[in-house]
Amino acid sequence: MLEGKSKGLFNSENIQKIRELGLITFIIIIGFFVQLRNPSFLSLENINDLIKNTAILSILAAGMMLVIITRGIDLSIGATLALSGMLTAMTVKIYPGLHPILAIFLGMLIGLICGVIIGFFVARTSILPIIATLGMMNVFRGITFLVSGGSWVSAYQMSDGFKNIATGSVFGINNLIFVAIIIYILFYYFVNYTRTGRQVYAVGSNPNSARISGINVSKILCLVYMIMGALAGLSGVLWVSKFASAQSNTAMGYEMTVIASCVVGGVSIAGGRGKVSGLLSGVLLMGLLDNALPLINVSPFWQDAIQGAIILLAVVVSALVKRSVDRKNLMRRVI
Amino acid sequence: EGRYAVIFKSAGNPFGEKLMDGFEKAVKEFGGEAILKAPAEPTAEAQIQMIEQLIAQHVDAIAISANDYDALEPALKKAMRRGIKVVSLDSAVNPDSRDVHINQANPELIGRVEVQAIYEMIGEEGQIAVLSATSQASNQNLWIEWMKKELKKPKYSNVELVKVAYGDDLRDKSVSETEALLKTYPELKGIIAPTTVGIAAAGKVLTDKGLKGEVYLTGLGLPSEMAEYIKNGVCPWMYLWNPIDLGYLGAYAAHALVTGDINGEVGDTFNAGFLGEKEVIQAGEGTEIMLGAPFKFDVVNIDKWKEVY
Amino acid sequence: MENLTSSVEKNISIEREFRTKDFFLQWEWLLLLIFFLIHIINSQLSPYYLNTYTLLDATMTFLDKAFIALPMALVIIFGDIDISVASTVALSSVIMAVAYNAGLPMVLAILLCLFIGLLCGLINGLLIVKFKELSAVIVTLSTMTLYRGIAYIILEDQAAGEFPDWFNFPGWGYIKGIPFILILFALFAVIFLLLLHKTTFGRKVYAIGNNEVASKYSGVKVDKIKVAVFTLAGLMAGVTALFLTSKMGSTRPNIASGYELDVIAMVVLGGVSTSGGKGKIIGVLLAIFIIGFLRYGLGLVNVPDQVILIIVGLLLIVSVMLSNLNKK
Amino acid sequence: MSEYILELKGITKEFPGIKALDDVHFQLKSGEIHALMGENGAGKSTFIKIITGVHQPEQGEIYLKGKKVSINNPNDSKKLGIAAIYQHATSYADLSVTENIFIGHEKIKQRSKRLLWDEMHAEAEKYLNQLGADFSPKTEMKALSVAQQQMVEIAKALSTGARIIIMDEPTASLTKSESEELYQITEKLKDDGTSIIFISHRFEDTYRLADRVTVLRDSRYIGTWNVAEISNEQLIQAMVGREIKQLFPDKKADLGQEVLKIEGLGRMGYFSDISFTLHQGEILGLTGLVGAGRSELCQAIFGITPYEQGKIYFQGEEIKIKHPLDAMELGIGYLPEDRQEQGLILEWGLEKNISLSALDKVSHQGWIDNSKEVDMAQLLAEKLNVKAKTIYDLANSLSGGNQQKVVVAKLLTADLKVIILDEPTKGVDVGAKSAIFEIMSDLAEQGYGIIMVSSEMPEVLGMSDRIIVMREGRITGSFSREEADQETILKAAMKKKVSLKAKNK
Ligand SMILES: Nc1ncnc2c1ncn2[C@@H]1O[C@H](COP(=O)(O)OP(=O)(O)OP(=O)(O)O)[C@@H](O)[C@H]1O
Ligand SMILES: Nc1ncnc2c1ncn2[C@@H]1O[C@H](COP(=O)(O)OP(=O)(O)OP(=O)(O)O)[C@@H](O)[C@H]1O
Ligand SMILES: [Mg+2]
Ligand SMILES: [Mg+2]
Repeated sequence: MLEGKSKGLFNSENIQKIRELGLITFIIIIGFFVQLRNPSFLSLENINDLIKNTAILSILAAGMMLVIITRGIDLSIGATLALSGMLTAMTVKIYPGLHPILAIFLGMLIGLICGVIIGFFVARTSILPIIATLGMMNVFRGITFLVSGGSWVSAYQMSDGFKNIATGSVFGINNLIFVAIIIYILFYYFVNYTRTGRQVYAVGSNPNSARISGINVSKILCLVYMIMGALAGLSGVLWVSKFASAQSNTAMGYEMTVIASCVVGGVSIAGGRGKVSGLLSGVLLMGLLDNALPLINVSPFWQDAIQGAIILLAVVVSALVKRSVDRKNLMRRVI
Repeated sequence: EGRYAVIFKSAGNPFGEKLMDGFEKAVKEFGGEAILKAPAEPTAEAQIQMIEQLIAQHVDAIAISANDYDALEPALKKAMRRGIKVVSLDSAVNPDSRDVHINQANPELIGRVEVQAIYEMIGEEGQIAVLSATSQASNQNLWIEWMKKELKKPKYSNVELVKVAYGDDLRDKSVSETEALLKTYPELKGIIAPTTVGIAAAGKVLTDKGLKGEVYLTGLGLPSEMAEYIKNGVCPWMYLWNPIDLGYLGAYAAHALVTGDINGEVGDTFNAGFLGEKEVIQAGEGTEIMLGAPFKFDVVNIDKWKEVY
Repeated sequence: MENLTSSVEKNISIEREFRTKDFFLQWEWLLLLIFFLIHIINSQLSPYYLNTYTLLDATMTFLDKAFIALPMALVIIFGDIDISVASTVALSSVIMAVAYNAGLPMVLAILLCLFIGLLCGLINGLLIVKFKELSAVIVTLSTMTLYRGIAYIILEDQAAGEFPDWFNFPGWGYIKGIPFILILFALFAVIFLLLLHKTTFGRKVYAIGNNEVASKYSGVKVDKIKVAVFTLAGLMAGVTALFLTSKMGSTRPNIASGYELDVIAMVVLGGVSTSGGKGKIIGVLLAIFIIGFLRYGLGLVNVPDQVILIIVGLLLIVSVMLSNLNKK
Repeated sequence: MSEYILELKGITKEFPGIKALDDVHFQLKSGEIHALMGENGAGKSTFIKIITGVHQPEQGEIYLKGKKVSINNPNDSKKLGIAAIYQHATSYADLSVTENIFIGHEKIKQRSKRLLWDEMHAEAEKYLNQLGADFSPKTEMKALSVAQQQMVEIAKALSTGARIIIMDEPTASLTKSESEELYQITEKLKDDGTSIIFISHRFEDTYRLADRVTVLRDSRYIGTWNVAEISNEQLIQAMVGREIKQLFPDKKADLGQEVLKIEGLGRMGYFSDISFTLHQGEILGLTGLVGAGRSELCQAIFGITPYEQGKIYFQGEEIKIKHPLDAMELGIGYLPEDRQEQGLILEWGLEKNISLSALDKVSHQGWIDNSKEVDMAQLLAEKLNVKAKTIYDLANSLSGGNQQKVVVAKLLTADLKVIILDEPTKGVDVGAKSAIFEIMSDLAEQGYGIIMVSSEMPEVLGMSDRIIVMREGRITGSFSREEADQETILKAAMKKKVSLKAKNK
């Protein structure tokens, strides 16, 4: 075990740790400057807002991480979110009595169905994820327009119970945050402590060996997109409840933000890699940017460029870190 | 007789839907065929495509609510060369690319009236901020200009406009912008949001943070979206015009142009259905037709209107 | 090398035996079929559709993005993808406008526009080959945000334009009744057709797409080719910027938003497999005109845009599914 | 109840273009160690994959403890208590050692179905220590050397607690000491009543370990003997079917002047301090165990991967090679180890494959001249007796041997001085083998300098004028054709400079 320690430096956890450390320091630095510019940044209220506004992103990112680990990608989540949000809101409008919990499940169900469709295309008809989700993105978005008939569902048409989903709180924790926490606990347990969770990694890491060791690859793929869909559906409900308004163009293009936060969080597009802790730091960075840039009066016109630059920086740095680690591994081989 | 088309900024927007309803209603009245179009995404590119499609259909007139002040010029000019009458409404195109513009409400009036409103709400002194739509929305920018002019008046000496924030007409962005305003300016007492998405988002934030009575909100919003916040007092009152009438007027103006009753010159007058006589007036380089003063929505009338749009 | 092996029996024919089945199972035929179907349907739907004048004008409405589809086909043949093209369009267009307004002669401004596009592409290419760990998706994902961001920094909420009158010729002009954009596109289409199917460069592109490792072992300069192709994509984005800007007579940082997905859809529908190595320019051309005319035709009978959205989405998936089937 | 725990009858398996198994019989007694031998491509691995359900046979039955069973997928065989160590590691590079060991049969808490990491790590640690491996079970798989990865594979098999364990060339990349540890483990398993099928190209393994040996040749069953009763010569006879010498053309090498000179070449982590010279008409055999770094060395010479130390001289003057193209332009060609991954574009026709490395020869100013291309391809393909209908046949429609010939043809498009052949006979059948050997000696007679990387003792001995042996990235022996024999070479290949333990401190 002694050697074990000595070699520990190069095991998977630590490679990740190095990345996350880099990311966290990065975040802290940014936070530090923001704090200088605007003291209200570290106020309890703002922290709360920051997390609350990042909750939905974090939930979506969790699903996206699974998808990306299996070497896939899902461009349709924005549309799925809008669809489930709209349908749920319309249901609530018609049946104001509908219990919030039921509303949530309804949303998740709708998302799940969307996920199943995509999962079917990817796993069974071997259409590449990017195409399948690109196509379904259009379809889901279009359907949302049609069902809504162009009108919105507005605050006054929603029962207070429904609006409270986002505004209410459990033991002092805002529901959004609470839900996110629950999701992440389950998620963490799923990827680290269940067979299926690990099989997701196996499939992404080496699909052929996965088949040889008897993993049902297409089942796993299906599952992954179903989870993604369900989470997108959930997010739809939360979103609509949060802003107390359902529009057909809700969350257009949001998928890119989600993918970005995964990538920044060290989830490898090549598949097989990605840790919850890393993901969280990635999400945090994204949320921080959204929250901080307005606070320090960065001209709105700079925000895109800054985001892009930071994403690029993050991935390049992580690549360099990975290199140095591989190099160390080689040096260990005394030839 | 005649085929009249209207293009709105983007589909799935109640304001637009109502505007198109009004347009259709008018066209039916004078017995033409109405074509209603709206791109899935609010881009000039998409609207150009639609204009070309309408040119190919040899429509008689196009009424458009533009996603870009200048970018439609070549397309609309082409349409006009083909003898198609062009009317812009709600959100204008530059004078060269239209016969006449239908102005929902005098921008000067909008700008000034909103400042006066917030002035009254906050008790005549304190910090105020503006939460606008996308930074390139021509309407909003024009109105904000007028707000600033109004604020120059001595009576506003102790009202301070601290910031113009842009929520890009996105819910999430508008929310974080509003929250940022509240934190950065703890003294803030009023927010003017001359955009339907922004004002609703702001209303939501103020409601959730329980700032009713501390920070006041006004601006331009959809009755349906704002009913909640007008009734809970976060937004004592706000303004908008009636999209149905706007569309309605647009159609009649187009009709007048097609029939040759008017040709968009200053002083031309024509009959606009139940809106009665309307006159073409000068507006900067070009000409426009004024719908009327912005309509005020408050606790009294909101319940009636929230059902409409 | 002459007397390499004692017995050399001539046994390998160089005659391609013609298999009718394979020939007609080609993806392009299906596309051609769809292509004609669409024209038939459209002309049934709208009385205005079927006349050369309308059809020619129709091309003006969708050809601007088609320029990017050509190099994008090459990128996807690699098995890579470039989602930064739309932002590249925005950036080069904005810079062109600003430069012109700053007093640069229009001709030079145009060259600058092309150059900026080329530069953006080059940066993508270099990042991708220098950081093999990063897939093209990540790189172009971040440059997508970055390039458009820069465009915003430059122009903020302003529009730039006021171009000389002759500059709306690219987007709107005709030569002998044929839209200029169509003529130029035809030119580029031929160039890319030859480039991909007749030159060693094209052959190497396919080789890399099929088996990058084997290509390298065979002495193909993989990195050089990759950079070249991504640069090409940037350059063509510049071309698109020219036409789009001319079409709108002015420019804004938010132009061409969402173009990347339209372009990718065209290429994929054209039978270029995102798993790399397969696809023909002819297919892409057909796809461009299929999607273009489909949208146009439906628009002509005023089908709501949302419905068109759905139709195109389904068309994409169904057609790809069909192509997967006929592979088996 | 038969005396055989596992029995296979009349197994036949075909792959596109090749019959990998043809009516093969096999009987495994419970508690015995049974060696399975045969040349490359004889069908051993395929046979194993039949037992483990990776492949399904066209014909034949499988009996377990006398009962007929059907094994349709890896899970079935797992359930039947069969575990296998595959020749080509099937590991998950991104996952930890522990996971690689326990994937598919993780330890989980009964009710909650929760994975018990601590237990798994502990047990993994146990197995690794048994194997004398010293890396932490938490290590990421891709950080391990080939040998170490092989150990994980073994630990994986142990962890399943299977009654039948199959090892496909487990010792191929192990040192003598490591092998010795493996032997002891294997025997311990045997004493516990586990039955073991053991594939190896190394006779010493068989004699040291096995009770009985079954030989396959050209995908056919040859026979089964008690190891005690069969001599080395007889065994080779059975494997190859004739005196080995006949396989190789006897060529009189008249060495010309020196073409290639390597001086102290080194690349961190792969090889170091490599020096040798190559003359015209010389065949230089480069051998060693899998993972010895031979391919890495060749790839460095060919410009695929960079090298940090050392110099390369070509025909006297020093050269710098940064890219394969540089090497090819100088006249150095490389036949890669993995023809399917590195040699060919399987979805392409022969003509395109052959011309790919010489596109400038069949084009002017970048425009491809198809007729030129086809003619060149045809000429070479026929010279090498490639069996194909037309020049447009897809590469993946050819049998392994013919695919290999096509890759050779690619080399001949350029006029080369030096040809490096990495495992040229890997997985090609006997006929193709001798053809390839014939081509090699022809080329040598025409004055090419040839470096042949091979793990196959007989062919190294049969073909080479000089033999260099590598071990863990270093040259551990260099012999002339006369002084070389199985023993000396194996000794050199096993020679240990740094012990694996020391290496990791
Ligand atoms: N998946 C496959 N597809 C096509 N042919 C295959 C496949 N697997 C093996 N073969 C062919 O079947 C024959 C037997 O292969 P196999 O791997 O069983 O040989 P082997 O005895 O294990 O050789 P080695 O000693 O090199 O391991 C070889 O000619 C090989 O090329
Ligand atoms: N000492 C070492 N420690 C860890 N890994 C090594 C070592 N030497 C080589 N490797 C790795 O093992 C793999 C096999 O090495 P390589 O193929 O160069 O050796 P080889 O003798 O050609 O083996 P083969 O017979 O399989 O070709 C290479 O990918 C290399 O990265
Ligand atoms: Mg084998
Ligand atoms: Mg090798």
